[in-house]
Amino acid sequence: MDNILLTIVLSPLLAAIIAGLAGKQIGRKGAHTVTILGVAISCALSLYVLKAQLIDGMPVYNETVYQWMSVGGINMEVGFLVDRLTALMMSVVTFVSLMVHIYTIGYMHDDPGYQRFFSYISLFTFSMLMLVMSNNFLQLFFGWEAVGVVSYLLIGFWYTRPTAIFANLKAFLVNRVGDFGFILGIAAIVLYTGSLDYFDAFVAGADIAGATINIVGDSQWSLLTVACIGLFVGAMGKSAQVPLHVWLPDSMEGPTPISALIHAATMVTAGVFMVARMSPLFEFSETALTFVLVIGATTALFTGFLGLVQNDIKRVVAYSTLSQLGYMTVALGASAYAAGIFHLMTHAFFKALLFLAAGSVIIALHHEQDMRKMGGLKKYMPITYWTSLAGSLALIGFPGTAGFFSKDALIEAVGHSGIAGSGYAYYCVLAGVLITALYSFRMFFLVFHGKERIDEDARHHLHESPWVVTLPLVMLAIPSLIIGWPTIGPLLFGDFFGDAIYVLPVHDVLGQLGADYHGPVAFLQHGLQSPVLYLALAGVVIAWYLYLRNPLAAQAIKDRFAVIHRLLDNKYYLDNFNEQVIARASRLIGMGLWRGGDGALIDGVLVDGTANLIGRIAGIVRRVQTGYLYHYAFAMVIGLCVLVGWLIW
Amino acid sequence: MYELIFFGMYAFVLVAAAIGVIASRNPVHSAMFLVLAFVASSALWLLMEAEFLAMTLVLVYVGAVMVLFLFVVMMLDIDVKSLRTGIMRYAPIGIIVAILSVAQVWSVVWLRNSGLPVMARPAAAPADYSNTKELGAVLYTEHVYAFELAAFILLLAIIAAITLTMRRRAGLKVQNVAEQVAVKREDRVRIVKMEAESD
Amino acid sequence: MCAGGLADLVAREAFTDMGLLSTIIWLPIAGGVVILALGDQRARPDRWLALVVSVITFALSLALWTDFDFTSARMQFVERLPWINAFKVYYYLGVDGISTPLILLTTFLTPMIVIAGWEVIKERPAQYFAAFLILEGLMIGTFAALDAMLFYVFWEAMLIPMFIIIGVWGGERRVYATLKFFLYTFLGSVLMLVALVYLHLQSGSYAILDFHNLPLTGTEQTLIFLAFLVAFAVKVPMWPVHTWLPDAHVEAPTGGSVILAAVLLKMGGYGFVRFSLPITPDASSALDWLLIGLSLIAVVYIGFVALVQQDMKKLIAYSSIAHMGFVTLGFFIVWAILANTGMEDLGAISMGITGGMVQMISHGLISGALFLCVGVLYDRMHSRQIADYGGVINTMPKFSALLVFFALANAGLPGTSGFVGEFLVILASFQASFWYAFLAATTLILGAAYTLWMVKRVVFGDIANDNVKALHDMNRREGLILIVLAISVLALGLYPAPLVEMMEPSINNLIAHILQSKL
Amino acid sequence: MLTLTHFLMLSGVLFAISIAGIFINRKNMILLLMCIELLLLSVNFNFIAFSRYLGDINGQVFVFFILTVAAAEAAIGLAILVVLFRTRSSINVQDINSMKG
Amino acid sequence: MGFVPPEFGPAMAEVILATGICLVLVVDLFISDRRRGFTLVLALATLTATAWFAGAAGSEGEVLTFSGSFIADPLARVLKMFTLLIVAVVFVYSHVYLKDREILKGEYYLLGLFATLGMLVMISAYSLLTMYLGLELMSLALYAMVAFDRDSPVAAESAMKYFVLGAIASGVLLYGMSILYGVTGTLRLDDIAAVLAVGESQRPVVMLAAAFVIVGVAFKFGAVPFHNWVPDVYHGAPTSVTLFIGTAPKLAAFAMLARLLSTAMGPEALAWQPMLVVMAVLSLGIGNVVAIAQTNIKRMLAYSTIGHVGFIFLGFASGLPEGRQAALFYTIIYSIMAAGAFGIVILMSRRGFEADELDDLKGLNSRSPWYAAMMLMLMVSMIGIPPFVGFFAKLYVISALLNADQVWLAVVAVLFSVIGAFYYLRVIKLMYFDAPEESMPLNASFDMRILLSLNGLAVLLLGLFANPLLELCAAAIN
Repeated sequence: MDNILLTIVLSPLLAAIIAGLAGKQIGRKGAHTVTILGVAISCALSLYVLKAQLIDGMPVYNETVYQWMSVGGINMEVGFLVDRLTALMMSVVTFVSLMVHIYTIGYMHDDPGYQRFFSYISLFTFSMLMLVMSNNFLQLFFGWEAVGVVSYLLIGFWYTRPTAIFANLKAFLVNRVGDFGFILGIAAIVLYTGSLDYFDAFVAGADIAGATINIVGDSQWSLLTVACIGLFVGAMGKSAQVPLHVWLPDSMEGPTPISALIHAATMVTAGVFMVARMSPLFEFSETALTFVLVIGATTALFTGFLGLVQNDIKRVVAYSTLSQLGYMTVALGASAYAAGIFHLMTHAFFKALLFLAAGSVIIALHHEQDMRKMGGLKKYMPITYWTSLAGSLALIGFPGTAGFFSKDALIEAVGHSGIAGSGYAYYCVLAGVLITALYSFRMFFLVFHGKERIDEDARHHLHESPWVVTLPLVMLAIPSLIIGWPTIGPLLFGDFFGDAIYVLPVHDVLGQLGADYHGPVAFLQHGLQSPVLYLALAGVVIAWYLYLRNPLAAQAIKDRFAVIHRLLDNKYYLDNFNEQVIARASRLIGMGLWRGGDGALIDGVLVDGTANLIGRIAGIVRRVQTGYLYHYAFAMVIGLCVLVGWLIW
Repeated sequence: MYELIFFGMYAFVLVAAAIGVIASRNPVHSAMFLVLAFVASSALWLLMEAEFLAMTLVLVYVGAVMVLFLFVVMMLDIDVKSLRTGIMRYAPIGIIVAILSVAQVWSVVWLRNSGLPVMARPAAAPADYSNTKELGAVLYTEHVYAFELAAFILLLAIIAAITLTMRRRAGLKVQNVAEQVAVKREDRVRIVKMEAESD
Repeated sequence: MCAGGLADLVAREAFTDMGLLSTIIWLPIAGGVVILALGDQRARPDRWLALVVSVITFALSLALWTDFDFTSARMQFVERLPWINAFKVYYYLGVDGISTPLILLTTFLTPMIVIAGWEVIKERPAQYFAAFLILEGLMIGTFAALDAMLFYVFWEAMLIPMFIIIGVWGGERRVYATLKFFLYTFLGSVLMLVALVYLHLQSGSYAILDFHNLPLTGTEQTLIFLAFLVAFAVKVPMWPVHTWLPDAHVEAPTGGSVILAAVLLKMGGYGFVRFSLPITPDASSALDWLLIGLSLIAVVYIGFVALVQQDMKKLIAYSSIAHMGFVTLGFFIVWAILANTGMEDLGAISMGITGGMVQMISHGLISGALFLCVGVLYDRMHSRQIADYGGVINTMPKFSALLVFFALANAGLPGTSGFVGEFLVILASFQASFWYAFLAATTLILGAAYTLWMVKRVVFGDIANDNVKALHDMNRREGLILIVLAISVLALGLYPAPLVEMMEPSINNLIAHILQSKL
Repeated sequence: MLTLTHFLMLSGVLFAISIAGIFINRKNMILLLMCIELLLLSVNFNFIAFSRYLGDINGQVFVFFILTVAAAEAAIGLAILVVLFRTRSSINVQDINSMKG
Repeated sequence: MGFVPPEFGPAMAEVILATGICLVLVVDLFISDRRRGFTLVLALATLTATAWFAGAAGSEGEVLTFSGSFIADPLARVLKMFTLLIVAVVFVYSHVYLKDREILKGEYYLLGLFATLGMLVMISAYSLLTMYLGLELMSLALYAMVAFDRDSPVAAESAMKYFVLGAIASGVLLYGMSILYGVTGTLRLDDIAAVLAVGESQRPVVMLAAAFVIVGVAFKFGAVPFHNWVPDVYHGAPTSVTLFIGTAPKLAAFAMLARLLSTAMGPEALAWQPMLVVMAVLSLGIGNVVAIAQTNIKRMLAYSTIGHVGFIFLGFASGLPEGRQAALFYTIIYSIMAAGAFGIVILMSRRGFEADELDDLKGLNSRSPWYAAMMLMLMVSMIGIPPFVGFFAKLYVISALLNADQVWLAVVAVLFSVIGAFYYLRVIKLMYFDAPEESMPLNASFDMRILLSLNGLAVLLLGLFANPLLELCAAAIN
């Protein structure tokens, strides 16, 4: 097993190194061959591991493969923890990654940074695998940061674009804010468990539930709450939860394949995965769970609103991603970890699909991303059209699609949750359904239906994308549609995750749902009675009316609610706040400390001031040396008198 | 008592002369006051039975040093008028400092009962006592080293004074001993070969 | 590798007897003197000689590692000869797990600096190379000295070559910078001198190890601690005595900046562990709040200041100060950990000190590399202003890749050496107090912000102007040193265990000393 | 009754006068030399008085040498004065401050 | 009165020197200006012979002669050896300087030898009288030397200042001696000490004497507030004379300090120590601070002297033998460093160009890296940077202060030396960082080059191998 796991991790790394360092030598073909091979091996072996876990009943694998160092009795190691949760994540990651690799051959065809790109995404796959397979916090943090860095590099892939390099810096910094909390969370756990190992921490989790820590004055905070909130802040950064979500829409500056891979399917879900992985800890802190729940719910609804007003096709998908991440987070907050992971998985497929489809449109239109310059593409790009439709349906939770199962279960679970904030969360996610349908189909209609608003030039060359692009679309469309059927049972209500996810009985909402679960068909039937479906359909209809049937109405609404529109258009002014207030304040503080503290006070007053003072004293004292003999004699005599006076006193 | 009056008289003269030295506006007058001061001192030294030194003071100082002073004053041809102004301007400071120094000395030697070993007034010297002989006896024995040093100091003074003040004026006809000694025959005797007159 | 072979060839005892430490101290100094004597010649034997000497020194110093007894906290490679009997000063050398890595860092970086100055230094190159070699010897001596007066001699003597290096080959405001550098550090060290002499008079010896066991009263300790503090704080440098560093860095030539950041700053940290902590444990304990406070100020305050720098070197200089804040934080949270955890949590203490030590080594490599990168740019464009650059990646892709790598390492990316120390210190400081860790962790944000913002403005973007357009990528010489550094940064990040193992016994020994009250 | 104190006080007064003279006088360099002679005179008084009251001849010997040295000193002082006058054409003390600070 | 003729053996050095003076005086008359080098050779030969006897004579501890007014002890031997050495070095340095200015006369060496004789006398003086005569012999010769360049108005001016102030100081010193004599009834230093050791009631008047004596000593050292002559005289005198004044007389002054205060007034040490401390601190302050404002290198070095005197006094004032050893060591080292520093100034100057402005040092490194390195070493040695010997001198003093529990004085001393570092660094800055303003090659005779190099290297070598000199100083004072 050791070798298999190592191969899974290292083959993408090796491929990345080859493509990165020897890119020029091996050429374009060599680069994509080697990386795809690497990821393919990884994917195949991951699936094998999944199979081994599921079918062969392989026990949980938890071994150290490498000791990084050992300090003060704490071992810092690299090791793998492979249980079903991990195996599932590995499979999803490597599969989506593989698709994206293939897709990239077509998408990046003309790009001069072809090899570099392959190197990056392979490196990303490696990092992501390190993250999900880790059995300890250190390695988790390593993967956490590594994916952040690759994301940074990829967002800024087109480094000459000012917006891209702004976006990647922003992404990195916002992620760092999350990591800031994350590392404090890790530190808190190490403080009490004395170990970085998951299992040690989990075992200790129950014991330290009562432990407290001094933070402000003498007030005692639950250590676990501090740790979990810290960890979750990390997740907020990586999984783009409000208010740390601001980087994700901007990250669309990167090439579309990575938007699909990193900013939809895998990296952004790392936070969700992490919280699920830490469930034995989160379970013991209701405060933390409430925090998670409220943040998730807020993200789910309010970022959805933003999707309504975007004109950039990728940004719409990005906001939809945000919203869906909010859903997953809500599930975590409601202790329905499995539901979160389930949604994570389905989302990975359909969101990657949507992104890739959007990418397909974009390349077809020669890198045009504005939906106002699209329309009626259905007839030109049938495969893209149909796969998009599949993705959109899955996204809005159309009955029978993968999204339906996951989302419905999730909303249901939230509805059953009893922890503080669950009421708010429930209404948020419900409203979110409507909004999701609205913006999804707004996009869908604007792009594929209606009037053709395409440039003459572009229309001329308009055609369906090559097979390397469409193949991944199809490959992703299939699971988007059907993956829910076989998986919902075991994942949500079965014993799929085993001990990987730990839920306190009082929090066990899925268990309550599970009592009513009688197979996917019944679930489907049940879903037909829930408001979720009707909200989604309402959304689709409204979108149809506003954007196909009566576009003027859309304009009228926009004018009618100009204030709200402006608020949404400016993304709640959060970017402005960050740039104008936080960034500017930081720079002002820096400037003030530099000019005022370092420059004026320390250098000016203390250092140069002292030097000048001494210089000035020297200037004054030297004037005593008048050059006149009688003054010198006078000084001597006075000196003599003083000495005599002092001595004989 | 008799001595005290004598002391008082000469002490007064001495102090007055000293003040005259520093207060008079003409350097020549100052020099004269200084001579007076030396003479008064000489008298007081006699009172302390330092006959030889009293004589020396008059001989050396009045006879030699003061003459030297006067000589220089005259030689330098100083514009006396320009030196006259503003002497008294700084007198207050001088007086204050002077009083301060005197007060300090006074406080030690007088007010605080000096701390000096209480010394009885020594008996008058016997009739055959010769201050000069006494001095001479130790000068060449006990203090022979100092004596030699004093000789060197005087030699130094001579050399220094010559070095500093002797200047060879251009066009002045003097012998250069060094050149004379170092001379070689070739420098002085020029052998000129002349063609024999042939007429 | 080659030196390993060399060490195998020569028996360990023979090496020790030969005076390995003396050799690596005096060889560069002698080389420097020879270069000075040769003077500036057409054929440029100076740089070859400098390279050969520095490489041999490095090779020899590897024997310190190969022959090192990893299990012992004792001083190794000890040499002891009487030097100045009147003061009871000995020529007393030896290394332990704390000083050896620093010596290796020094010997490793010096060849880099020589190569970096290969054809760049046009003015009086012989003096330039000689100064660096002499400086190298003195730096090694400082780390290896076990006699306090010998230590002080090396410590102070370093000022001279550094003064010359910055002053002669420096930038426009070099005079101000050098004077500031010299007077600041001199001011600090003279007070240390007083403390050393005092300790000598109390113990009757100048051996540092004797100082460690010398009982001292509380007042004595406090005063001695403060005297040491001034010396080391200036060197580290800690806020508020840090302002010499940005000026010195900005004006120094590339090699000067590298050595300054990479090694000279470490002197301060080394001083804290070698002198302050073990000699005055009770004062350190009583005044730890001050040190912790200053360290945290360094991290946060300086982080903000670094954010607004317009000069690349200045930015890196400020970042150095912030990073060194971690070092001092790691060293001085010992008592806070004890107080907070309420037990003798030696693990966390060890983590803090180890973290500080690792951070020193790592910072040496990373900041050195960053300064070399700036040097590469400066050699081409003669500007260090961020605003003069933009889109360098278009014309110098290889260089940019390395620069981005080092920038990320500077931001503490896991997998690079920059992460190890920061991580350990943050973990340890959490054991001391939530807020210490909180403030220390802000470096994650600030460090990334200032470093990457600089990278953004310099490396990325479209070609900003014709000067950038005319740039050519790094040559083989520059590539060599940067790649070697990159590899070492990566290696240390991925495999820090040997370093940590080397330090462990010594650090445990140090902790034992720290925890033993002298009152 | 004539005591040692009388002589010491006289010497002190002389000393003070000579000191005062040195910085009262700002015009004439020669006067400085004379003040120095007065200073030495006051010292001589001390020695002679002590010598007398101690009954020890050494004090007088000392005075003897002081007189010698004072003469030499005067000679050199005057020589310097002459040099000064030659280069400056002035012996006004107030003119002589070309070096200061 | 059974008078036994005194033993001349211990004083052979002085005798030889005196003889040499006469010899030089006569021989020089018969030497033409062009061959004046011979006078130098003769003077050096005299010094060598003197040194031979100074070292050889009385090598068996402490010997008194001339009715106890002369002492030959280890301290005297050390001081004499270094005095003679430094005078010899100074003579060599002066040679070219004087020759360039056409004031090379035998009288320069003659006066120098007279001054040297005075110094030797002071060093060996064991009675107030010989001390005074030695002092006068030295001082009078120095006054004359300062005025030696008769065409220089500044030289005459500084000579006048030096003379008047020096005479006042001598007068004050004499006044103190007279009281000391009156109190103790003797001129011999050891007898004075013996009397003072028993007498309690004499305190006020002894204090009076002490104050006057200290003024005399402090003046010779140039300690604040009796320092005013130092800058002006250093500045105005011809550089070769400044070199002379700035070096060897300090050793003689140290002897005076040691003999008068430590030996004669040793029992009253508690009274005069605080005074020395106050003067030391003032000297450190004024010397180091005002030096910063100077533009003339000779003036700067003058103020630096004042600062160094502060250190010497501090060592002495610690009251421990160790402190006096430190002061002795410091004095010797200072003389060596000062000789080198002024030597460089002389090296840089030439006919019609004094090179005594700091700016004249600009770019010395490009003109002559070797001498720049020498000056660099001298300067950092003066700052007190190890391994140069100046550091060990400071260390010795600080060590002594701490030993005497004078921690704060030690701190003050080192802080002022930090301030002092500034102006030495400026010299280095000018030499190394600035471009030369002229490219005239340095002209100096071969012997001067060698000697100057040795002088520069000495501060390094004496630092690296400080042991012998330290032991010498320790043996000289115990």
